[in-house]
Amino acid sequence: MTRADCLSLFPLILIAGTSMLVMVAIAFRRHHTLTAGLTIAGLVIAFMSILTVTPYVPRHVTALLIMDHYALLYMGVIIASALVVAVLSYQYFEQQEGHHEELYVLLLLATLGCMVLVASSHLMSFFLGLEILSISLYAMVAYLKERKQSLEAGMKYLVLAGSSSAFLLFGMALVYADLGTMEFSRVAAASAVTSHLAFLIPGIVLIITGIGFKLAVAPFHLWTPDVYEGAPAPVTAFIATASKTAIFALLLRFFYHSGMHQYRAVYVVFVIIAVASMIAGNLLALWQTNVKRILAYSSIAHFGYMLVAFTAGGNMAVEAVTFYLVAYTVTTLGAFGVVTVLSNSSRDADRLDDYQGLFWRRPLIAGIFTVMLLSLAGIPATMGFLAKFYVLTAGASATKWSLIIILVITSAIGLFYYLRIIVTLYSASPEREASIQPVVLASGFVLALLTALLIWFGVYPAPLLEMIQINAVPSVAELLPSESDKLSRHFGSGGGPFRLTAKLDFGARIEDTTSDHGFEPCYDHTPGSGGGARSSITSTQERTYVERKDLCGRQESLFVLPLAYMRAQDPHATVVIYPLATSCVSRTGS
Amino acid sequence: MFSLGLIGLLVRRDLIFVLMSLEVMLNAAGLAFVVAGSRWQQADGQIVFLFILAMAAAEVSVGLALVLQVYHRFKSLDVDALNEMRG
Amino acid sequence: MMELLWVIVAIPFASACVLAVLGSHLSHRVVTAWGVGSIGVSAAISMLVAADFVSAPPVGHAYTEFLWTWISIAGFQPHIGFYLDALSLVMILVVTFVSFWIHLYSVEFMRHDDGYSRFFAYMNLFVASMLTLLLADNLLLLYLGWEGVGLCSYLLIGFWYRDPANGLAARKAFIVTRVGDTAMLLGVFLLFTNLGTMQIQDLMHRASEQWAVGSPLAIAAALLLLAGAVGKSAQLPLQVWLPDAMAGPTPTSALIHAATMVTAGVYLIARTHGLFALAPVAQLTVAAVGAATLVLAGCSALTQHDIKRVLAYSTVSQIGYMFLALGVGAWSAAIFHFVTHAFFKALLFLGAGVIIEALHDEHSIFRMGGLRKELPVAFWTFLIGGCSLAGLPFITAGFYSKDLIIWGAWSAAQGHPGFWIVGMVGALLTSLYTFRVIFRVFFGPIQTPVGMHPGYAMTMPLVILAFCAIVGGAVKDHLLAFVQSTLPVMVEVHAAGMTETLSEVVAAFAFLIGLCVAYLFHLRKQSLAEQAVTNPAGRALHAWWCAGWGFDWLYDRVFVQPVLWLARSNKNDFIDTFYAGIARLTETLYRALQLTQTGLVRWYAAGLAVGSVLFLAIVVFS
Amino acid sequence: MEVAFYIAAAVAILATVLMLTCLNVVHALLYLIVSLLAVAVVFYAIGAPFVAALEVIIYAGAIMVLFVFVVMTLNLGKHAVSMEKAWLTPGIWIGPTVLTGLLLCEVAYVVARGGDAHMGTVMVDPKQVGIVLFGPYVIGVELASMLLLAGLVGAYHLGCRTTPRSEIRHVRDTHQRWTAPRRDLVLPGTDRPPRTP
Repeated sequence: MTRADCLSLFPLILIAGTSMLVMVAIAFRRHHTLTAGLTIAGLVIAFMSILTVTPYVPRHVTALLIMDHYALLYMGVIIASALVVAVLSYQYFEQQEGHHEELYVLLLLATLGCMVLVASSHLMSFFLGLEILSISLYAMVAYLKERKQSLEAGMKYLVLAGSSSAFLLFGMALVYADLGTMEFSRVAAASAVTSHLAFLIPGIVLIITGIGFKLAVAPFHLWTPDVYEGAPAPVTAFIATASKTAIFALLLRFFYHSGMHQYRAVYVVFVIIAVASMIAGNLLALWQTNVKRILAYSSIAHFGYMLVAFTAGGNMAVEAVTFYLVAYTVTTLGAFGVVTVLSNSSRDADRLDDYQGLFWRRPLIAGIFTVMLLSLAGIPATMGFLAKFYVLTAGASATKWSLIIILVITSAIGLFYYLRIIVTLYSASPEREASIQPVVLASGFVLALLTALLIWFGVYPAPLLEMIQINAVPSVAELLPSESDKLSRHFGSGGGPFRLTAKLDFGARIEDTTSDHGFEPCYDHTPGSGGGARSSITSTQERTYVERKDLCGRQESLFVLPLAYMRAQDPHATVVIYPLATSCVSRTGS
Repeated sequence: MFSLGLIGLLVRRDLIFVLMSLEVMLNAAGLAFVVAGSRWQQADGQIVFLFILAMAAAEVSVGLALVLQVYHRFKSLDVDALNEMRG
Repeated sequence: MMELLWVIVAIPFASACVLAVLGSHLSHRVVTAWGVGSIGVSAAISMLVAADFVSAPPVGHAYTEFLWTWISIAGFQPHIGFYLDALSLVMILVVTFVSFWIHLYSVEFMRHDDGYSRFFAYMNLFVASMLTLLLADNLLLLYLGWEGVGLCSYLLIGFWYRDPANGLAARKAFIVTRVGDTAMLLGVFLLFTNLGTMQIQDLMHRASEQWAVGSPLAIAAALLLLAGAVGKSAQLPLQVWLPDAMAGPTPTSALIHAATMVTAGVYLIARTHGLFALAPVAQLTVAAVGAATLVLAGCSALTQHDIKRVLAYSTVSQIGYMFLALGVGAWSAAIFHFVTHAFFKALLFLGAGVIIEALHDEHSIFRMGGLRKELPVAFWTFLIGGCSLAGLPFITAGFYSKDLIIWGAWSAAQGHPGFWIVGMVGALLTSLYTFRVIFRVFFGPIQTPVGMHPGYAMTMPLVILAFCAIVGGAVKDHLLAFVQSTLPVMVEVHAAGMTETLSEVVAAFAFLIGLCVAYLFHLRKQSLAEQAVTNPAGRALHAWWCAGWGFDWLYDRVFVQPVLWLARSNKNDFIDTFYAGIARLTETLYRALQLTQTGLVRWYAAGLAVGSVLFLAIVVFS
Repeated sequence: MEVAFYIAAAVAILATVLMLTCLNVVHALLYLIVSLLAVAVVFYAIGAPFVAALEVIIYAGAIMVLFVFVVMTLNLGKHAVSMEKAWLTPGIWIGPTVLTGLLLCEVAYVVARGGDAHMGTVMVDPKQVGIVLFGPYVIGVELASMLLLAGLVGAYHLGCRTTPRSEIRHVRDTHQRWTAPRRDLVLPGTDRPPRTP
């Protein structure tokens, strides 16, 4: 732990420190506004600190955490959504009876857990981050212990999340038993050299179970609607956005670093999950009359869409998923924000009846809600449309046509229930005059900001896209600096077909373009390398360079290998170029 | 033991039993880690077990607090009583 | 100044947003200020931009303002950018200028209407969309504007939505133009897939590089774009929506359905002239469509009772002239006619609005009369507009522009004496129906007493536009020279056997004959007109023309009724069953899936277990 | 050592089974403790004395005490046992057992295919564990502390049964309940019109 390590961990430390500070403040004086203010201030400072730590990344902080641009990008998203949740909570809990100060401690801790997740590069930090998040969430879900529903939701969440953690842990144990390492990047390398991988894939599948539970994708989705319904609205917003974003970010990093998604069986599993989620989520929402449950089902479907892009693989997938996550986060926060500001002290405004003719009573809120729903449905000029378009393009470039068709059909079904809510919003107002409680200025401001963001990035997404393309993609593709040292060692251990992750060497020079080599580039193994990418392979006596122009026209040399050694080993080796990190060499001959 | 814990989770309706089953499952996962660690002769497996222990403690404490509240509100420890929300 | 290009579009759009969101909370005065002021500012900036453009022409006589790339995914990179050249500059000048005066007019015309702020929101949105359409540097953005103006047109035709007839008219306009839009979208896709870009200028370059003259792809693309243009500009065979569109408020008719939106088709063809140059067949089709439309619509205009419908048919006919000009290759003549037409047709509609309001919503010209004394401003301006429309020789702008087209029809590259004759017949018809209206409305005995007199907000636009309708002709040479920096110069190929002067003289005679006949029939001896209508042949012809050559009837029989019949006979048929079946299937699936949401924790845990068992089985045994 | 390992493993499994089938909560807890102790022996047998000790102290000690405490608080009597009896019909076991059996079979199949379960009996002593724990895993320790903090705060919030404000609310509730009917009464002499139902 050097000074630079600590500096690069600054956002995490800040959040942890804020949670302590808030706790101490509570011990001295219970005051809702003060606590909320401290929390919000801490989150804002942490958000800004992300910018200040940029010079110190990428950096490995012990084996557990990796702070890179990718992590920072996602941390930004997470802290921003926590900020929105904190503001919404202030309004929501101000009306409630009882103590609400602890919630902010829990919120901060949950945020910390999310941040650990996106920065984790080790199964252990993955597990610890997840559990910090989960345990905070149990208490947050059941926070309104006066309400039966809240308690019920908390209990369900606790039991199910606990068992999913057990599955996850068991899976990790299997992976560890097989490979003897728990670092993501070494998982790939180790799986390349180990001959029998009996535990690895089952372990991965159990890990998928754990992740799938947290992401609420079918068939692990059953808990979602109940917990969404029972939890206080701002907490639901947090579960739906920050926690899922963090876990999906981790999913991307874990699988793209370890290269596990290239395994046929794992790929099949993901495809099944994606299809099942899209179908189940959209169908279940159809005739649902509880808005929170509709949003729950819709989030299941949305993660199905994201998984479509995820299975497509490639740079495009990372971009598409990241953009989708941002769009989804903004939209969902907005939608739950509307639910929050309409809720009162006795119950949440979650019945469809509560929204009957809302437009005629509160046009602005109804307008915001409409925009959010349109974005969820993927109507042009919102981020939702672009996100879906991006996912479709990612899928199309990887020629996953059947998935795309399902995506399109199910989103058409999805349109129905979004429109149903919108129709309700604009239909005639019911006779009874519901009491209108004022919207706190801060939450109104936050909602307006979210709406503005949604439309702004829907029309002018270029800055966001650029940020994602610059930050998210290369970081996932980046491998550990130490990896190149290990290459020769891994070549040394023979026996059976193996896979090897090679170091990416950006900007390497081509030395020789004429020599004949024993490698055959096979491009059709590259899921997601869209029509725009052009690759060429050249080799010299010592090294092989694979040069590739990406879609933006940036030139990158993908990897460097000790060629002579390979040739001596096996003249029929095949170079498989994966467009992301996992440029693999697999020996197929013998 | 993992399987047994799972069975317990699926069968027993008493919340306390459910929590105990959870403990069994976590314990089984921890056991797996320790065994795996001993296979590689590394300390990592044991450290993971430590973390699992911490997590189990935290989870159980929150869980038991919830059980108290549930009993207080629902006057029952029946898991199936917790089904106000469905559909 | 040219960097301010985006502001010209942004201001009306912002104003539309403000009015749409806050409209109901704002006072009448503020709404007026927003609605009219935004267009005024927009017009002022366009003039500044124009001054800048003319005084210091940019390189290549075109200025591109790149704003941002909308998305950049897998080679699909639509830009948001504006392209300013002589063509679009002239168009935006006219659009903002005319829009401004019409907005000002609306302040008074709509003052007692409930949807005052709604009206201005729509109108501003329309102007913003129209400017987007004109300035777009790529087809996608152009299409956005294209659909935007279509939407506004729909909203404004159905503005008084409480009357179902208006709603029907709006729907008709929307559906008919949609036919064209779909074709156009296909054309855009065709161009994009074959040429790989959306930028209009790049497209034109690549098209001329990659496609030979007369290549099938070029013809197909040009014809598809033409179909879009035909729909939007109400040309044959999609002209049926425009007369019905008169259901909207009169300022709408003046702005959208006379001066600006309906000429979008002309603009589209002029913009993509490079493509049409590659497809002579398509270009000939343009000319033929224009020629046919101008005669047909002229005949129909002769028989209408409703003053606005006369003007609507007249608009169709005049756009026919523009199409004719485009088709024969007299590009700049078409644009010139667009400019003059925008002035005098807007003027005529606004004048008609004054009359209609003065006579308490009286539309029929046969129940008007003698308004010359009662509404002098309206009379004189209407007379000027009418003369300009009919082509009063040497004084009015309309004479110069129309004459240029007729001369082009003879002499230009694609010209033909046949087109020339059609043009002349059209001129005769124009003169005839114009003076029919003028004599019926302003001369003779008073038939309906005048209820109210227009205020300054309504008369001032009339006077200004009348002034433009006169002096518009004076800028002919400058304008042509200016536009020819963008559009090809008309080549006088078939000049033999005719000179421009001779053509002008014949056109002047056509005008005079029309005037005299109209005078005879509609002022001097109105019995003659009645006789012509009462004899069987005349009555049939009258009825036929009055019904717009029976196109509505034809479409009703050929398209609407069969579809309705199909729909009706299919009510319980398999197609319905199919869709209902899908609905029922999804519902059944929903019910089935809903059963899984039992609310029982143990059941949910079982779900978790089943999932993992299933997936383990997949990976273990595969 | 081998023998101890297998015996302890068998005891652990047996105790767990007994725990599951037991009707009385306290008995079940005792079985669970036995099971945990047996696991501790297993740990010791495979060369992990440190975690074995922790298992005994924390799991079997502290966590189980929590359970006992809660069970005592709840004060479940005969009634609970009879209810358990009613709930635990034989049929209820079938589904979960089959499901879990499948899971077990799959994992067993994997293990069997993987073969090579060479048991390391090399001792990994506490010192080694400590070095690694506070070396590469130091952040993990910090994170675990945050985890426990979350547990603490959560349990505190959920555990404290009544809060001052909710007491006030209760008082107000009762107060309202008393006054509520009175509002609908039309007292003689007042000018309030009778409410329409």
